[in-house]
Amino acid sequence: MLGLNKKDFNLLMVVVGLSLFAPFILNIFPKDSAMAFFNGGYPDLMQRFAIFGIFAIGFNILFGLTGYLSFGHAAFLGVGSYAAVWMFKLLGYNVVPGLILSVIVAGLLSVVIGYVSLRRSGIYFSILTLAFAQMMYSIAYSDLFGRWLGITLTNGETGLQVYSNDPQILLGENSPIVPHIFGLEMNARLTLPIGPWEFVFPVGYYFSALFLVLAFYLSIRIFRSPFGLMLRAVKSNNQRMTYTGLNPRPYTLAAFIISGMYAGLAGGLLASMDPLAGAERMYWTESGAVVIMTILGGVGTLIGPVLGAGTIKYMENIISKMNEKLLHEWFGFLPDSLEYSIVWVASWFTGEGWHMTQGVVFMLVIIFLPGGLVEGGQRLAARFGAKSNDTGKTAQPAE
Amino acid sequence: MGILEVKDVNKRFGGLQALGNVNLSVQENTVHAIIGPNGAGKSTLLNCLIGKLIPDTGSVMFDGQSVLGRLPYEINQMGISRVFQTPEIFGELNVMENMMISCFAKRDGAFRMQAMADMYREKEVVEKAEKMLEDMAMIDKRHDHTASMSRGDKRRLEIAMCLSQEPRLLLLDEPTAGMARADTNNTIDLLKQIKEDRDITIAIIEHDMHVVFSLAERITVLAQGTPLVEDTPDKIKGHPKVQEAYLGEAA
Amino acid sequence: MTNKLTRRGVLKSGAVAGAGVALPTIFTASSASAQAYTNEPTGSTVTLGFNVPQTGPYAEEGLDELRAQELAVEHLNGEGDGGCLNTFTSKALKGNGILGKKVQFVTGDTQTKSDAARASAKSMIEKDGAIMINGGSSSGVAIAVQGLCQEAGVIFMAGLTHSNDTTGKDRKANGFRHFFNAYMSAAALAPVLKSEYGADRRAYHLTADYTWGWSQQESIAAATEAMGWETVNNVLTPLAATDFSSYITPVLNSGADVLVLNHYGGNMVNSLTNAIQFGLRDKMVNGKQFEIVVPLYSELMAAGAGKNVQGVLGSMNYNWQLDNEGSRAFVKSFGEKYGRPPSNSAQTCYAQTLLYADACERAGTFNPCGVAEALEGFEFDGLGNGPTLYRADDHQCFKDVLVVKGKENPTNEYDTLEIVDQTPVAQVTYAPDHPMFGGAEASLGTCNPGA
Amino acid sequence: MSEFILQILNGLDKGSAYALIALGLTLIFGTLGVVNFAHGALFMIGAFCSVTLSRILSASYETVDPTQKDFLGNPLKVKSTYMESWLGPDIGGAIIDWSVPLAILFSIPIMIAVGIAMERGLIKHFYKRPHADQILVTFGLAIILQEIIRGFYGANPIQTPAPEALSSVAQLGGALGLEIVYPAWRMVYFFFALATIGGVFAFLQFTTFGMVVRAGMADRETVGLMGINIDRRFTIMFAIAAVVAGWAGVMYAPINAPNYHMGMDFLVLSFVVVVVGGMGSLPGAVAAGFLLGILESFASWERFKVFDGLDQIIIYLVAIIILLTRPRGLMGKKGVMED
Repeated sequence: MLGLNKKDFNLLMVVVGLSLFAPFILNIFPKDSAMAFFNGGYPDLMQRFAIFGIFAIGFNILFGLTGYLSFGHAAFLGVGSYAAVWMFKLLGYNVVPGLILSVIVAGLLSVVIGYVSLRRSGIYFSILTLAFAQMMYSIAYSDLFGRWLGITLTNGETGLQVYSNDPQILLGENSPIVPHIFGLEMNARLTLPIGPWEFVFPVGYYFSALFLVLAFYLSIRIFRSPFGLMLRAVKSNNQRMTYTGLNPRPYTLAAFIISGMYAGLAGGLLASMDPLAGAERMYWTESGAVVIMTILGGVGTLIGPVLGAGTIKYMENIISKMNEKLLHEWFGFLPDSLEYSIVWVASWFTGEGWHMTQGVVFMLVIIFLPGGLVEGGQRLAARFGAKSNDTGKTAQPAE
Repeated sequence: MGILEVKDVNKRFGGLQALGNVNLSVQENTVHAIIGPNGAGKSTLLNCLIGKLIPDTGSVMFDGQSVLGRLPYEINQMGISRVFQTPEIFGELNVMENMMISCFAKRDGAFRMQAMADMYREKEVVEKAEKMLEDMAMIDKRHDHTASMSRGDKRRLEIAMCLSQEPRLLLLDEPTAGMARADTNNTIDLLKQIKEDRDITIAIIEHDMHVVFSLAERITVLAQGTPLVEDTPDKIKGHPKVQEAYLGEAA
Repeated sequence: MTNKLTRRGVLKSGAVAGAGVALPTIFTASSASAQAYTNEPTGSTVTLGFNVPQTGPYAEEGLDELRAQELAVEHLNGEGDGGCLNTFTSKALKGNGILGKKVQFVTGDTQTKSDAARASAKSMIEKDGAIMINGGSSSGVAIAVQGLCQEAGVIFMAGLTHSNDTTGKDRKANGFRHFFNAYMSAAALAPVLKSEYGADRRAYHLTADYTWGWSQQESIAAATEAMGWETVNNVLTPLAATDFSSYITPVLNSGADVLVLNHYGGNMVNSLTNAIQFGLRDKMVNGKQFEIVVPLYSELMAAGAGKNVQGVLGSMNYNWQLDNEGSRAFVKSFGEKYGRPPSNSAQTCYAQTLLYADACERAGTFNPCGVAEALEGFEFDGLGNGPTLYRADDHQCFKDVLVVKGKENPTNEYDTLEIVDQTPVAQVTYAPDHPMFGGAEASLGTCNPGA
Repeated sequence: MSEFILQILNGLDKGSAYALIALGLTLIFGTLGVVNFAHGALFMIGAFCSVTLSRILSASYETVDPTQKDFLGNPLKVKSTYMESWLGPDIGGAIIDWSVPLAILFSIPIMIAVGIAMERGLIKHFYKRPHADQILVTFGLAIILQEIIRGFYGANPIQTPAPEALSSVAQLGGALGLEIVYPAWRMVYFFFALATIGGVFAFLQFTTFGMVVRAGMADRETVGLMGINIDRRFTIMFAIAAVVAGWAGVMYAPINAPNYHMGMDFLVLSFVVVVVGGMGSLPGAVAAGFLLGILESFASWERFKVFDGLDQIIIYLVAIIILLTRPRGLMGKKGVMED
């Protein structure tokens, strides 16, 4: 089906299913219950799951298949966002031109950066990509290009946004004034209350999820293609590859460009959900974050990056919101001394300490589960005697 | 005029003359062995043939075309395949995938973007790879991961990959190094079989005289970066210079 | 232009209007349309969203803001000593929550990044039902979050944001700022600089290379040049810079006798430290004592710079040593709860929370448009800054500006700054269409209730 | 002219920090083959050794002074240090004043302990893992270390002044007839860095231990075959690298007030330095450190700022150019880190 074998098709269906039912899965706790804090099913976070899933899938095509560790992929995400916002400013809020341009611009940038960086391998490649991305960040943060040209290009640290006096030449009398796809607004949503539950179905999320499914499908096809085979050959043995008459560089460059375009698409989608592009999304730690997502989920696996992106974004958004007051409420039933010691310990890892949790989880995964969550799933499946296959390990929810 | 013509090749590393005025001619459809003591420059010569090293002076012609200045993959595409001393295969992939990489390389050249095709639906490539595995008696190992295979099997796979590219010249760098006797004999038989089945020129660098004398039709003896003598195996065996420079030492 | 704006104002966002799909009746078409405005509180509680940097370089500032906001919530709910509820000139607040609803709050981490700040604000609005967003510690973040709140239809009370743009070219109908701005700092400092250092000075500017830095430099250069100073040079320094030595050395031989550091946070701590290291404060140039000016001070940064701030002039929105009834009540309340005096960003966030609550009470609704209307043109006293006006034209607050100086002999760790002068509000007031504030083009747009 | 010299001095000063960090990074990489992203954190811990010692030395007790009032109007609690009340204001005061130089000694056991704990507890298990895994696990560790420091010391920078006697500016260039003033402590930092770098090189060059380590850096297997327990020596080298990074931080504290994220600020830069110098080359790391420091200084100087913002991107620009023209950096060896 769709040019996939049965196993891959099943995996694709799992992703489709997860995407479709995410509003239910992520709102598993009733709205007013104490556990509702852990619900991740609000529009912004669900959109981020999908968008960063796309970003990580693209990154995995480069890192997972060829083994080239880029530390500068956030640059492509950033220029994608800038490109999309510029389209909003010049043409209007329909997201289609923005998304197209964001992919094109990120693609062009990745041709340049990839062409130069791929002349080196190993850590030299990583540092080259890092250097390029940091340059792009500095240029965006102080709007250096804009300054050299005498215009506003990135609007510095405030971020590029749409002003009411922008040209927006395609903006008709009745066009929405928020990003939309042919009139369907990205921030529109349906709310479905069932008993104590409340499920939200945001347009923006389903729009992003559509791209996630497409991106995932494309990545399966690439993994199973002769091209994907060649990329794995690059990672496995570059020497044998050249002595087999193959030129690794166009293969890695193509992978680099594809993953750059994925990142550009993710950036364009981010801007479509929220029409503001900030320079911080190009900072090197953001590039590090996509590496972390990919590894956490399982590098080189199909579903891993999606799981990793979901886990990191969930942690970032939920754990950082656990403040001490909340902790005291939760542990208030305990005797005071116990309550205070638990809260003291927990506060290292929650609220402003969420970076600590991220660091710890990340280290634990690298040390004990080098294959990431996918490997964890496989081990669990093996322990409980289930057949260890690709679908088995995706049966668990995204978080 | 041989298929491979090496003329006046010199290569220095700092103060060391690794190759001095090497001349070599390998005739089409023969097995040509290059032997010599350690440090004689055998590997350096080989590396000059496949583009890994560029000689300081001299020329290397393959089938009338110069290989100098070409990148390794271009030289491979001209029809020269190399088998390494330690088997170089794609360690993280399985046997069939290894085979398919070289079959794709033969069919599509150095680069072809096929990101949407399913590799297992490329019938001709799959069939060719399977055929080659059958020929090499490895078909039942097709799903094995190469990392867990024996050295002999790895060597066999590497040779299979090279052959699937239908090279005109196969370069073997000590193909039996580090192998047990049984594996060595198997490899000799395999190479003999290959020579019988197809029109192919084989150049072999080898330490093991047993292997050399079982296979070679011509032998070049290299010492201190220069060819001492080139002749048939029988003549080489009795050659006094060779006795002195190499075989005597071994005895 | 005006045309376009009105049309935009009429258009409402948030509904599924464009979808055109026949929806099953089980769906309540949109969460927004069931309500009169975004996150209309239906139960017995109302939720405020406190969005402050909890990680990153401004984390301490953010934590102090959080302390103040928690204190404000206590006071609103009638707990504690009531703080400024007793001194506030508006008596609408009764200590029984807001409009009878108990006040709750949620927190988010801006990380001092526009993206992260918008994400955390969205999470509080979309998930926790926050009815307003309060706080923050940089202008980039404030402008980004202000834009978001405008789109989402909630009130935004900016925290520490000093750039002119926040209520200048980026002003929004749903956003209000209690903090002062770069123009006001400059206007307040200029007369003091003139009386302390004379009218014949040559100033060298080091400016952080981002929106706030530019805005601060532009303002202070204009104000000092107007009183006769000469601007010798203005050098932009990268935000990421940690060592400023190579920016300081050219100052030594530039002929300048004043160094203006348009830096904030870690930049300011390091550039000031480096300037002192190079002996600038001990130098005599043109027969005058060399001086350093830091236009924007904060207690935490002053503490970070240690004794390097001694004798260095700057301005502040508020200082706990300010002696008026509201200030005393606030410092007492804050000091007793946390054992330390409040910072000026803490006071800002505290005052904003109370002001928001008071505006709701006076408007009789949480509807952001009603609240905005109640805040516009509101004059009050008793929250610590003295008499204050929330100007309707640009939602900027106007009050006296404090000029402060690093104290020569601090008696304890909180005693780093002393108030030199209190520049009256008249001197720092400007026209709403001032060119530094977006000129005539700048517009608040229309209030967006989100439904 | 004098300005030119000043910028060179600035460059050498920045370069000192880069070189010291890069030196340790290269030592670890060269000996253990590990890419240590937590190295910046070691620098940060060093700086906080200064902070901690100065806090310990100025530990104080409170007495209530009824004549003064605190901010709430209560009697002021006056703090006096134990050091001054035990040893008298002269000696006690001097000890507090000299806490940063004293922290050089104080930091040794701490940095050795941290170094050994890191190597034995974590990095040991990553020798055989891919470089990507090493980068990531040490990156995770760096985050944790910085969060711990933030937990204890807060996010605000903490001023840690140099001794009074070294806080002033030094008059240089009198002999050249130029007026050059430069902060005394920055000169101290530069010479301290030179001495430390010299010490490390001398140690590797002239001691048996150092010779074995150098042999091990060149070819680990051979040395292992000689029956020398190279692993234990490498652990010690890790500790030494930690001390070098720690010292770089200890002495840096008075230059710029330490904060918890200073390690990350230096991390990317020091990696660029190491790569520009050539992975695995100690002289390369030192040379690249000073070179990039000087280039950065001049790029920040208006006269050399050919275009706006050059100072922001110079380091990366130079790194890209060098890596493309000299594939293995300035002094890199073939085959190192290329797979």
